[in-house]
Parts: sequence; structure tokens; C-alpha cells
Amino acid sequence: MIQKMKQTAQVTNRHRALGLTDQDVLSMYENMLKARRVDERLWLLNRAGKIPFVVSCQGQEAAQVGAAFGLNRDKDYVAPYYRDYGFVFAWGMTIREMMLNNFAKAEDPNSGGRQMPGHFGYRKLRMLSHSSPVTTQNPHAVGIALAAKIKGDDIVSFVTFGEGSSNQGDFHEAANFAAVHKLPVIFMCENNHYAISVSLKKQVACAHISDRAIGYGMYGESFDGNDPLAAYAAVKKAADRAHRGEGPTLLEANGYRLMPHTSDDNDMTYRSKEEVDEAKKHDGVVTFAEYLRAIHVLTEDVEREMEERIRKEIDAATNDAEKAPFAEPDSVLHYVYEEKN
Amino acid sequence: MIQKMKQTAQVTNRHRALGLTDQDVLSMYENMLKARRVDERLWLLNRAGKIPFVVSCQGQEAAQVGAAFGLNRDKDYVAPYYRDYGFVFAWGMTIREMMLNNFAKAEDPNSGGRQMPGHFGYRKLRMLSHSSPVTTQNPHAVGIALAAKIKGDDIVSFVTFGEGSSNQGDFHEAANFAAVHKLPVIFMCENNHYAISVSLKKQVACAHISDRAIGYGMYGESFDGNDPLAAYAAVKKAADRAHRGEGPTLLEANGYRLMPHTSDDNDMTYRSKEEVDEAKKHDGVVTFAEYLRAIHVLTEDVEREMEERIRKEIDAATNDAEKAPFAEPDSVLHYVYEEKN
Amino acid sequence: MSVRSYIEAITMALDEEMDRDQNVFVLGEDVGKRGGVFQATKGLYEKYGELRVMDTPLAESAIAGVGIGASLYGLRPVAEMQFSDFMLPAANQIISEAAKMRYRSNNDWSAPLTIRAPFGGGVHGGLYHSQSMEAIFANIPGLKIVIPSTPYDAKGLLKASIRDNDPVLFFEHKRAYRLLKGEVPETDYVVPLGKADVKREGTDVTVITYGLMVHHVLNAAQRLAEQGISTHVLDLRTIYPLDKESIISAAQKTGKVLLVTEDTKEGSVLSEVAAIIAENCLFELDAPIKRVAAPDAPAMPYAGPLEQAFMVKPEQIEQAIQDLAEF
Amino acid sequence: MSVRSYIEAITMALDEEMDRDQNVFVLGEDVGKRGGVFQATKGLYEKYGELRVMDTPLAESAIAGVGIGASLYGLRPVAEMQFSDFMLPAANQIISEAAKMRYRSNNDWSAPLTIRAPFGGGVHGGLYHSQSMEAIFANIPGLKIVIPSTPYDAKGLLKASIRDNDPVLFFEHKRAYRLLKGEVPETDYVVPLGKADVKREGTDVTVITYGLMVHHVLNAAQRLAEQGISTHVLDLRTIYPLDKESIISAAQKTGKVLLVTEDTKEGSVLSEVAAIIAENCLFELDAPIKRVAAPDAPAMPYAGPLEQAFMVKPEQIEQAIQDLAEF
Ligand SMILES: Cc1ncc(C[n+]2csc(CCOP(=O)(O)OP(=O)(O)O)c2C)c(N)n1
Ligand SMILES: Cc1ncc(C[n+]2csc(CCOP(=O)(O)OP(=O)(O)O)c2C)c(N)n1
Ligand SMILES: [Mg+2]
Ligand SMILES: [Mg+2]
Repeated sequence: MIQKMKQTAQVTNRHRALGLTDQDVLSMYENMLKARRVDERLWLLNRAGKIPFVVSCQGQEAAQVGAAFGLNRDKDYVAPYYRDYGFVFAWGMTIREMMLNNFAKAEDPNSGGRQMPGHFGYRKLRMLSHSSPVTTQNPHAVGIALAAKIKGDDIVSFVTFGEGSSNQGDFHEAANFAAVHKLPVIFMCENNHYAISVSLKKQVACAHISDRAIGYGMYGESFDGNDPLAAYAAVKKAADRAHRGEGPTLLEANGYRLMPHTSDDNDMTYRSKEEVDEAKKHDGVVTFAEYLRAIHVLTEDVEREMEERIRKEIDAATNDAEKAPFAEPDSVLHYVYEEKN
Repeated sequence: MIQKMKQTAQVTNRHRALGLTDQDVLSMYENMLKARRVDERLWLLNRAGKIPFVVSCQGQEAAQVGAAFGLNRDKDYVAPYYRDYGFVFAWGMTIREMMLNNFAKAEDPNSGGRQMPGHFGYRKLRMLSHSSPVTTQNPHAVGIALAAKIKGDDIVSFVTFGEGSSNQGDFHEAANFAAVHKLPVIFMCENNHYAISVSLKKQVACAHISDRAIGYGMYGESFDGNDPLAAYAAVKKAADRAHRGEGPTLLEANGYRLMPHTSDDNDMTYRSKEEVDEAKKHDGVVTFAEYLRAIHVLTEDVEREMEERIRKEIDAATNDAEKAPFAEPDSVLHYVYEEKN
Repeated sequence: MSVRSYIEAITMALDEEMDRDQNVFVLGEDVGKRGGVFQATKGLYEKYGELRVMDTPLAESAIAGVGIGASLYGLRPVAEMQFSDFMLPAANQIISEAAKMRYRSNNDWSAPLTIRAPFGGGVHGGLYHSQSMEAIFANIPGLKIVIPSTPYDAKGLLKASIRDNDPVLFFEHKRAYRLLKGEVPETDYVVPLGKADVKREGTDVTVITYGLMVHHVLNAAQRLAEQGISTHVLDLRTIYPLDKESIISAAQKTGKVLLVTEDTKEGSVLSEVAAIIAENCLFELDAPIKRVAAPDAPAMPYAGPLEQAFMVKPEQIEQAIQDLAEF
Repeated sequence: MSVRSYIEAITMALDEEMDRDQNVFVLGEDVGKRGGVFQATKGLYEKYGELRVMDTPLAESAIAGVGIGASLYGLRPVAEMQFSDFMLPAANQIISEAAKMRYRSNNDWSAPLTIRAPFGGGVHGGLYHSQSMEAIFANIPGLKIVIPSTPYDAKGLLKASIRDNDPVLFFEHKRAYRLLKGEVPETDYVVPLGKADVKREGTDVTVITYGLMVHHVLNAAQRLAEQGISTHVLDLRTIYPLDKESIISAAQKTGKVLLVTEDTKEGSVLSEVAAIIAENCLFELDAPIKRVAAPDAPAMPYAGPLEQAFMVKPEQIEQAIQDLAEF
């Protein structure tokens, strides 16, 4: 079920109690907006024939950004999946890097244009390399946590994946391994209610993906995926548990995929416009802005400047990325194995 | 935890309320005893150098036989795993067939001596062919149920596996598939607290394997694996649910592996004799006999005759199987593909 | 008879077999309402209903394993793997289970399951939507692996695969889906499994290949004919187990053999073809057995120029034939 | 220097590497208290503790995948697959993940993971405890596959594998574990990956092989020497990617080549060896490239006589060498 943010006539400050400053929540919002505006631009570029493919984050920015803020961005290891534009921005990737990724240029830090867009990976940021076969990243995240435990390092390993993907064997094996060894892993399922065309009820028969936690003997929780504060609180709590040695947590960000699966998809063949329109009412980017406006943190000026800043950055990045060179054709032969010299 | 059968000074009849006659429970016991006595003989044959390998059912007969009685033995499809000696006897395999299997002779109906002992499979009995990689049978059982649904046949598909094996991806994928499509499958985990040398707490962090049911949105239940009546009741209930269209059930038979993993194993390298001795006190073959004696269903005469009958059958079967020919060496080239003629 | 695309031929085959035999059903990711991400099952959901055109959870091992189970019950499942790259979670079910079912049960059980999977590159798919996966499976007795190169063969081979009483991996070239068009009879016909097909008769150089490469090779042969080079083209069609006789006689035909695959070179299906020739008709060769294949790197990158650099190009094939002719 | 069994050499290598580098650790099923079902990790649990000699849940994809993750963190995991037959649930992690990690991240990440797995037949293991699995993986760029044939090589190659900065599949012949004994230095040495090794010099016939078959071939060569037949024996040692140069020069050495594997024939690693020779030194051959291998059936049955019938037998090898010598 799509949850909606509770709205009362008199909006109260919800972030202070979570230990977040006004600056924090503005920064959260800016990352969400960045992801949204970049995503929108990518669709335009795709429709204009400038990039062959888009995979979209729209509808999931709130959970992604909230989650990033709940982690230690200087220490923790993360394995974001292909929709995590909001997450990787909040984690330190620049818009320019993102555009290089989408234009598949040599300078793309994720894969130098080797992988499809959204297949993140950035060692400098302790961000694992993502591949296309879904859920393979889950055991990797567990391995990071295990390695940290062996080395005695106090870090958290964070991984995301879709609800359809939670049906892969690797989800199960990774969750169980982490639980048995009480490893500091946070599994966050971004339940957007669709796996391409297949709706939630044809993927799982449980109410929430987080219901699976009990079967692993770990803690589980579902939160409103449209609310970055809920995401922040849930991830923060899970990270605290991990640091205290209480093991892994399985979270579900309950949300909705606002766009087609990718630019190759036509979602109107399997869901209705009404359904999508209804979901848009709960769009986290919109509702969080409303909250910030209601509590006077997002003033008209701040908002205009923010939009402006982002637009300029996207323009410049797009321009840069479009002009940037592809990797040399011969480079396809490189880095199959370590190259010693 | 190893559960024990509740024993009261005044033993009351527990099977009548389950709809089982005295004849039924005697037959249950006879199947349990058959499995136990055959197993014991196999170890002797192994130690005498007559058969290279034994995989043992000891400690699990009660759950196995009780489960078989809870199903429709004329219609249902079953996918028993390698320890299910009790199950397959109750399902209609003869001691002679079992001995042919253990001696790997041509007449072995399971595989003609191609597979290791305990790798059951018997089309005539609607018993699927079992392989060594654990838990691969779970999706097969789901496929049987799906096929029956497509064909409109009202049957139940029953599958067993160990608790260690419940950590394989195939367990997860099969359970989820069955739940989403509300298929008539009974998954029965025979939790014997060890996967070779690895104890339960290093395999899973949940209390019972059946706790995993909720994550699939299916019904789950754990029962005392030493009590055939508990097994019968749980499986019968699950079968009734399946017939009513209520979908799959995940059961845990909570028991203990009394012998080493196989004849190649030395369990004293990883568990203590005390632990095994303690478990033996709850041995279902012993405790069920006590129950039957206490309610005067298993009289001394009946018991002696039963033991005698089984011993004779085992003697004859062993003799037969030992003398029976192996398959022709050239036969290794056959049945890779369908052979038309 | 009408002109159909390769993917239309696939859909026709599915439709005809489902119509003909109630036991045939389709399962996979997005095969239902969506008609498949490539539209191979388009219209079937509407026609046969959701039980026989089943959207499964996102779990390939279950798709294969549940398919195997259903096949044991007597059905003829056609499982779709959305991309062949995503078959690997099902490798254990395919190799340990489907392939060994008949053998291990001493002919008691069999698994008449067909697994369809789009493979191959040239579609901006990047590393994980472009691979040729056949070599991984082309060493597993009990499996049959089929790769059609034309719409006609696609229909006939798929129908034969579905009717076969053993498991078949059926790889469809995703670039061929809409690129290749050809005559496809509306009638019920099958193309036999296990038989290679001479797609062009020639006398100077023999090219042995399969999949989309057949198309490139035939184009090259056409161009080379104008220069007086006569190319003999053998399309393997079933790439496991191989049709040894046809391979040997094709090699003997010209004494000069070029093998072409878009898969990476080392350990590809062509290695076995070379081995068969080297074992059986070595002295009838007038030139080394040459291979044209992708480089030994994991898979083709996404960026356009890198993808191009990685792929086997028609000119490479043409050049290799020419070199052999002149050898 | 002392005489050690093949499995003792494995244990020595693990022990030395764990001692030398705190980042090396072992994970797998029953590797801890039990010391492994074959006792390859015997004593390590006691010496290094349960965090570095970790009993994992029964889940091979997790063993490989968690191993990969740990390797990304900078550790050097040595994962044990209890039998190579049971690696298949991990096929996706091995092929899609480990093998492609460096390439897909454009050299940003790498996965220095070693996966050990006992393989091979002749131990009453039946279909699923006897297989040779290497051909499935011997076409995956990014992977290295190592198969030692002697205790000396086993130790040196395993140490080299653990120190290698890319993923290595390390197959150990389970029949060799206690059958083969040989001199193994107590000192720290490595045997380089990627290099085949001439195990016997000869002039009449070249045999190229690997694993336990090396032992059988050397015995055959010994016996044939008495009849005046001189056999050149090349042990591949790394079976992917192959050492092309050594293969070519070994083939050229005698002009008569026999390839031996205990794997089933079609699509085995030897196909590529044959293809390399047929592509590079065809005209230096005086005989067809012959192969001795197991029949193209799923795997060896359990029953003694069937197992015997399935396995490659020393006499077959001897006969094949003799035939080639007389060719
Ligand atoms: C193993 C595997 N199978 C199939 C695919 C093709 N595929 C890509 S995304 C996708 C749906 C994923 O759904 P979900 O997990 O819910 O994530 P979402 O895309 O909705 O965020 C599928 C089937 C894949 N990438 N990997
Ligand atoms: C995929 C796979 N991995 C490993 C093995 C080796 N193995 C055989 S039985 C076993 C333990 C099984 O434990 P459990 O599932 O608890 O069943 P039990 O034997 O205790 O009844 C293992 C690891 C196997 N058969 N298959
Ligand atoms: Mg989704
Ligand atoms: Mg167990």
C-alpha cells in the first residue's frame, strides 16, 4: 500500500527530534531535487536521441537521500542499486560524474562508460561496483561487513535492491549469512511496487518485504518511502544497532515507481494512468518541499536559488559530458586482469 | 531445542482424536521400525565392507512416517530427500528395493545403481528423482503443484529438506513462488540440528525454520520431530489447507540426527557423546513404542512378530540385493537423451 | 507463406504449440501482460490466460526449477529467461537437474522443458545484456542447445524443441529479432534438432558458424562471390551436441575452414568444432583452421565506440575468408 | 623438503599464507571444527580461530558472494566449495561478479578471491561427487582456472593463487588427495599461474593433459619407454587462460598430439587446446589430434562397475599413445 505522509493543518517540526538541523533537511531536499532534476533531464536527452538509455529514480529519492544521511558518509561502505541517483548524490557523486556516466564517457568514475547508466561503483567513495544481475550486491555487502569484523573496523555496510529482487536466492543467502554472524549490514529494499511490469502481489505474498526479517532472526521495519525523515530515522536506528553489535537490519522503503521501468519500457501496457497519478500525490519530492515550506525552512528565495544552482550545474555537466571523449576503442582489451608494469 | 514428548504417568490415547485407528498407529510404528532396522543393517554392511556408503535416517523416522500418513498415498506427489527412509517405506518402497538401492544394483528402481544411496525417485510412486545438490527438489515440488493447478488436478505436492539446506537460494525462490501462486505444496524441513558438522546456530539465527513462513505470506508451524502423531497432524492440516486452496505450508520437524552425517563422517570431531546420548532419550522410535505399549496397542506378541517379520524381510532383501547383478557397464552410455526405437 | 521477422516467428511457434497441445505453457518475467520485454509472447496472455502465460516472481532458479517440476508432471513448459545473461542463477537447476534427470533416474523421469533466452550483442546492452552464454552450457551431456539464424529456422526449431522429450536451451539473437526477416510458412512444420544446415554451397572456403553471424557470413559470401571466391556456409543450428558428420563433410568440401562466433574466443563452441575437424579430417585441410571471434574480455561495453570495437564486424569475416581463399 | 600427500600440500599452502598475511582467511562448509570433509583445512581452526576459518551456512552463492565482498574490502578470502559439483549455485557470483569486477569497474575494484573445489572421479562419489566442472568456467575472461597435478605444484600454485590479485578457481583432484605423494619444500615458493609445465621430455608423441590424468599419462609414458616410445608430457596446470606458447611448442616437438582429460569429451578444455594447435601449427602435425576423454554422458554412476566403465583408464591412454607413435 502506498503510504502517505501525515498532514495536519498545523505542521509541526518533525526533524528536530531526530537530531537534524534545518540545514540538514535543506541539504536532504537539495539532494532529492538534484536527483529529480537530473532524472528529468536524462529523459529529455534520451528523447532527443542524445543518450540511448535511462533508468529512472523518480519516486524513490526521498528514501534514498534519507538513508544516506542516516549513515556515516566518511566511513561506511555502500552498495547502491541502479535507481539510487538520490543516494549517490547524497553520498558524494557529482552531477558532472553522473552525466559522464549517462553519456558513457571515459571519465565516468563508475566504469569509464563500460557499464550501462546507473551501474554505480566508486572506490574513492567506498561504493561497491554494481552489475545488472539483480541482488548479487547483497552478498558483497555482507562480505564487506564480515571483512570489517575480521579487521576489527567499526563500520556499517549498506545495500539496496528492489522488491522483485528480494525474491532472488542471493537475497536470502546474504540475509541469513549476515544474521548468523551478526554482521553490521543494513539491507534496504526499495519497494516501488513494480518489477518492470510485474506488480507487488505477483512478486510476494507477504505484506512487507521487511516481514522476511524474522525468518533470519534479524530486526525488520517498513517505513514510508516518500518520507526522507522516516528513511533517515530507520537507517540511523539500524546503523546504531549495527554499531552496538546487534547485527543486520532489513528495511523496506515503501514507495512507488513514478516512471516506466526504463526508457525502453511502456508502463501503460500494464498499469493505469490513474494509478500513477494517484501515486504522484504522495511524491516525496513534492511532499517534503511542502513540509519544508510549511515550517518555513524552504523559503521562496532559497527554493529559487536551489533550483537555479541545480539547473546550472546540470547544464554545465551535460555540456561537459556530451563533449567529453569516449574511452579509446582499444581499451576494450584492458583490465581483464591486473596489468602490471 | 530438542523437544520431548509429553509423558504423563497416566498415558492417554492421543491418536484417536486425530482420526487414526490402532491399526494405523501400529502401521506407523512398523514403518518407523523398518527404517530403523534397515538403517542399522546398512551400517553393519558398510563396516563389513559390503557397501561403500551409508546415509542415515536415525532420529528422523517419526517425522517421516507421520508425514507420509498425513498425505494421500494414492494421489499425492512427493520429493523426499536422502534421509527419508521412513518416508519412502511408508510411501510404498519395499525393503528389497531399498537394499537394491544401497547395493547399487541394476534392479534398483530409484536409479539402477547410478546414484548414491538415498537418492530416491520412483515414478510409479509419484516420487520425484532426487539429486545431491541440496534443495534443488523444492522448486520441482512447486512445479508439480503448478502443473496440477493448470491441469485442474486436486493433489498435494510434498517436499522435504534439511535445516542447513533451508539456507540455499532455491529454498527461498521455491517458497516464494508457491506462496504467490497459492500452490498446494507442503515444505517440510527436517531440522536435525546439524548440517554435517555445522550446528543449527551457525546455520540460522531464527528460532525455527518455520519462522520463515511469514516472510512468504504462508502458514508455518514447528512440531516435535520425535512424535509421528505431531507430524501426522501437522501434515494433515497442511494438506487440508492445500486442498481448500489456501496455499503452501512450511513445516519444521524439530529433531536430531542420531548418527554421524554419513558413513564417511566422524561426528565426535564436532559434537559430544553426551549430547548424542541425551538426544537418544527422545528417540521417536523408542518413545512411540513406549506410547503404544502404554496404551496396550503394541503388545509383546505384536512387537516380537513385527521385529521378526522385519528382520526376515531385511535378511532376504540383503541376500537378494547382494546377489543381484549390477547394470551392464555399457549401460553408462544410455539414457543421456530419449532413446527412440 | 509470408514475410516475418525472427521474433514474429518465435511468437508464431509459441502460439501454434500452445494451441496444438494443452500441456504447453509459458512462464517467465514479464511474459504475461507485458508480452515479454522483447514482445516475444505478445498476445499470448490475452489468448491463453494467465495460468498458461505466467508472470513469475523475479527468480530465475525458480523459473527453471518450477519448469522442471511441471515438466515432470507431464507438461511442456517454455521458460523465458529475460536475457541469457540472467540464466546464471539457474545454472544449477539447468546443469544439475534438467540435464541429468533422465540419466540419473535411469530413464524413469524426463524433463521436457524448453528454456528460451535472448543473447548476443549490438543493442547497446552493455556487459550484461550482450553476452553469448552458450559455451558455459555446451559441455553438459543431457542438454541440447539450439540457436536459430533465420525466421524460418526459428519457428521450426522452437516447435521441435518444445516437442522434444529432453531439456533444450533455445538461444535467440536479440539483434536478429527485428533485423532479420524472411519467409515463414503459416503451416505446422518442424526443423529437426541436432542437424546443421548448409546455408550456401561453395567450393573455396568453408565457414562454420551460427546465430546472427550466419547473416554476416552470408553477406560476406555474397560480396566475395563477385570477386570469384566461392564460400560454403554451414549453420550449426544445434550447437550441442554438435552434428559431427555435417561438420566433417563441410570441412572436407573445401579443405579450408573459417569458424565464426560473436562469443569470446577461448573456450567457445568453435573450439569443439575445430577439435572435431582436427581429430577427423586433418589431412584433408589445406590451411590452418582459422577463427574469428570477440576478444577475450568479459563482454562488450556499453559506450558506442567500445561496443563497436568489441563486436565481430562483417569486414573482419570478409577479410578472413579472403585470406583463406588466397592461402 | 619432505614427502607429502597432495592434500597435505594444500594444507601447508593455506597455513603458510594465513601465517604470512593477516588478510588471508578461509570460509566454507565444515572447514572449521571439522577441518573440511577432506581435511584440507585440518588444524587451521585451532591455529587461527573461527573468524579466520569460518564455517558458513550451507549456501554456495553466499560463500562466493561474501568472499567477493570481503575481497573488495582488501582481504584475501579462500573459499572452499565442498565438492566442485556444488559450485553451480555460485555460478552467477563467479561468472557475473568475480570475473567481471575489474573489467566492469574499469580497474577501480578487483576481487582477489580464491575458490578451492575438489573435483574428479574414482571415489565412489556417483553423479554428483565425481564431476569435472572446469569446462563450464573455462570460457570466462577475468577468471583464472588452476588444476595442479602434483603435491609440489599444489602448494606452489595455491600460494600463487592466493596472492594473485584476480579471482582464481582452484580445482583439486579428490582422488589425488591421498593417492599422490611427492617432495614438497617447507620453504616459501610459488609456482607461477598461466604457465604449463613439461613433466617429461620426449620425441615421439606429445600428450597434453592436466590434473590426475598427468599421473596416469606419466605412468603410461614410463611403460612405453620400455618399448622404445618416447613421450613428451605437457601438464597445462592453468587451464584458463591457456598457455598458448607452451601448447604450440609441445605440439611442434613431436608432431603427434594426444589430449587427455577425465572430463566428458565434447566441449572440454581440450577442445580449445586442439583449436589452438589447429590454428597455429597445423602443418607441423603428422597425425590427427586425438583425444581420450570420458563418454558424453552426464557423470560417472555410483555402482562400481559403472564407475569403472565411465572413467578414463590408464590402458586407454597407453593404447592411444602407442597408436599415435605407430601412425
Ligand atoms: C537476475 C536478473 N534477472 C532479470 C533481470 C532483468 N530485470 C532488470 S530490472 C528488473 C526488475 C527489478 O525489479 P525490482 O527488484 O522491483 O527493482 P526496480 O527496478 O523496481 O527498482 C528485471 C526483471 C536482471 N537484471 N537480473
Ligand atoms: C549445494 C550443496 N552443497 C553442499 C553439499 C554437501 N552436503 C551434503 S549434505 C550437507 C549437509 C546438509 O545439512 P542439512 O540440510 O541440515 O540436512 P541433513 O543432512 O542434516 O539432513 C552438505 C553440506 C550438497 N550436497 N549440496
Ligand atoms: Mg520494484
Ligand atoms: Mg540437518
